[in-house]
Amino acid sequence: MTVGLTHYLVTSSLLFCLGLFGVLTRRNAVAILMGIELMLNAGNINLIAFNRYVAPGAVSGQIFALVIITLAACEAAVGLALVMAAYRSLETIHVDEINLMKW
Amino acid sequence: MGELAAFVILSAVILVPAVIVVTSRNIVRSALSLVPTFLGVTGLYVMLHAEFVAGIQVLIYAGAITVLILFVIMLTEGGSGTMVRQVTGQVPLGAMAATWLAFLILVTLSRTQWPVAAGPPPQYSVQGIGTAFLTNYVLIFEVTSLVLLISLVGAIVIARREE
Amino acid sequence: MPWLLEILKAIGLAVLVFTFLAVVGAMYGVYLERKISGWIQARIGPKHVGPYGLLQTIADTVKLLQKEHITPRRADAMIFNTAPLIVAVAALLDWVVIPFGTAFGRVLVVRDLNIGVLYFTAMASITVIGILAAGWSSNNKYALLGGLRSASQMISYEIPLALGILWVAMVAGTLSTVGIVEAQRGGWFLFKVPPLGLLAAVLFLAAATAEVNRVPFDLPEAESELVAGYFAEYTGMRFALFQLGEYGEMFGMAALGSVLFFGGWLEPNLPAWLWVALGLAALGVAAFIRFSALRTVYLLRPILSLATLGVVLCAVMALGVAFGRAPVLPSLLWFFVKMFALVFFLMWMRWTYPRLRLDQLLNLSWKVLLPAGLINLLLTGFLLTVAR
Amino acid sequence: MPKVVVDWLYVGVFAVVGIVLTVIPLVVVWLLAPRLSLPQKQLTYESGVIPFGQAWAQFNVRYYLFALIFVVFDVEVIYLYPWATVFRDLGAFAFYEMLVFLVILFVGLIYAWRKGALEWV
Repeated sequence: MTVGLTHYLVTSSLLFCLGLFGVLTRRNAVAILMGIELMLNAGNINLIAFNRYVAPGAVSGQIFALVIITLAACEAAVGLALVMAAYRSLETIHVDEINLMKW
Repeated sequence: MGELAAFVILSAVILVPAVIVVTSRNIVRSALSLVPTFLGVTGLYVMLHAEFVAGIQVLIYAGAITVLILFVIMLTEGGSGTMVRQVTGQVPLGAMAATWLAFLILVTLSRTQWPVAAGPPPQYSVQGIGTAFLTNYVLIFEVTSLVLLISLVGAIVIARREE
Repeated sequence: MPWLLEILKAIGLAVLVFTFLAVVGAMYGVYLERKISGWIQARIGPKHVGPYGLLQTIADTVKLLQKEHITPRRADAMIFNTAPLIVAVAALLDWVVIPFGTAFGRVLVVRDLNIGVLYFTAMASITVIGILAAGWSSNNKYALLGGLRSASQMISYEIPLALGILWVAMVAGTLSTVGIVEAQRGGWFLFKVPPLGLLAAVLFLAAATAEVNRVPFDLPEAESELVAGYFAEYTGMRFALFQLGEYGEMFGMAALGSVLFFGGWLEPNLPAWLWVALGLAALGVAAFIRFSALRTVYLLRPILSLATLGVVLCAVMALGVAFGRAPVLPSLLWFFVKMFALVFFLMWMRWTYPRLRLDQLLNLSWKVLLPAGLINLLLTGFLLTVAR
Repeated sequence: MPKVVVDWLYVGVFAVVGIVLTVIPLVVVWLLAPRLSLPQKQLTYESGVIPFGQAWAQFNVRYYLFALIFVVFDVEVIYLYPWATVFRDLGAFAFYEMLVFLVILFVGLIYAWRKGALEWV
């Protein structure tokens, strides 16, 4: 039995769901960002796997993966800057305690 | 046979630490568990012959993003973060949603016939990616630098406020 | 089963490279460091264990094997134990792409990866995680401060390092380390597109020194203020693993430097008269130091020994070239000569420059090296495409 | 097997063998070395003063700023690698593309510089 496209898709979907679980259940803002990184990684596996199996002649999937890695880095930078700002003004980074806008 | 074994090992290297990432009570352990996950994904990229992306994955994810996350943990919660509750009250809901989504995706996967191309495995090179970036995808290439600029400016503005 | 055979081969090579790192890199690296420090400070250095103290560091290793491991109270034991492994293994992985020379018509390199130099920087960047993990898990204020400092220093200098390497990749047109060495058959990259090659080499060397946390960029360890920084709490063999990682990384950087700018294993292709001239120059330097009042300046002792070695080397090369026997010396020897010259340079710097302050260090990286590296790349790009 | 896979198989094996070989001396130590746990021994080293409070003190936000700028420029560097290998074949056009790319990032660097994000005070 050889490894095919479906194998990669199964692994990536499991990774995606784990990331989703992390995003939905964590109360630490940094941990939520970690969950998002897992989900982005899962998406990248899909892109590269489709590139390899569906359109092996092109490099589009890899280009998109590189762009997503770039966006993930930007997202982490800005997101963590927000976490730092929240921590400095509210002294907490737990999302269930940040409720200034709630009433 | 060897390929399947490698795939199973790499999937385990990805998924087991990923479970620790989303469940560990210790936030630093969660963050450090990201590293094996990212390295396992690197392995999958290699199995898919995307060597350049694999190198970038190690450089950016393992070498830069994890470091950034660790920095923020150490600057905010540090040691105290290991003692407090790390999950909200949404655990059952989140578990249900994630399981349901996984189920949905797996069912879809089992029913879909992908248009898999035949032929020998491709050989990708850095040169190919460079050429693609500088010709067909030149707009993406230039816009990326704008995105980087904007996120740099934005992050500096946010992080430096009230100093 | 071709893959089983490859795995067996890989295991053999891994054991070989690890032994090389542990013996040449860590044990004799430390010996060399102590000996050279001794010379420069008008001491003799290790001399009691074995002839010329050659067995000193082996004795040290045996001693370290019997030392108790102490895990501090309330430290995170799991991370505390894993951190030295990360640093040591990252240093070992660097060596996969270093070409040692040629023998029997093939290049002596573990694997010639297509993305060689990118791979090297990627593996070097993993060290930062090990350092942060060590600093955090020790539950020690010095260790955490040292870890954070070290990490911010290493990440600051990763970019100039990459820019120096990229310059070489531009000129060579490839990322493979073997390809880069082969592209230097016409001359070292140090002298390509003068003076930009020199600038790239300076960028690389400065950044590499900072990456391996050596003086003048040794703030993370700073024995005198942070009591060795992130590994303050590590004892016995765990400490030795950090040392192994550090020296492995240092030798790796020196090896990469020789590959990138000094032609790797290639023999310099110079005419006989130039070898004679170089030999005479070295002889002149050696004689001047030996027979003038300068002989009492111990800082110059290493130069004296280097010049003497240079005279011998140049004499052999001049004779060989004159009798038309090029390549005269085995490629492996050239690689080691260049690598050890760079290692020696790093050790010499340690006793020549004072430690930088943190703000000076970061200014140097972000305000000098980074713009200089980017402008260097653009200028080279301009010269090689538009201006041609 | 394709070259890429074999290359990285070696990398993987190196990582595993490296871990095994670094664990071996630790096992030897575990067998040879004495183990005597005293509370004083487990104190962290703070120049002889008995440690107080938590090690996890508050650190300067500047550490984060440098990490942030690092991530952005590290990402920029990944686009330089493919460019560096092909710019000669593509000629002047590729050079101008990279010029635009780098000038935009230079603006970011100058912004960070002017805003004092590169100062360590």
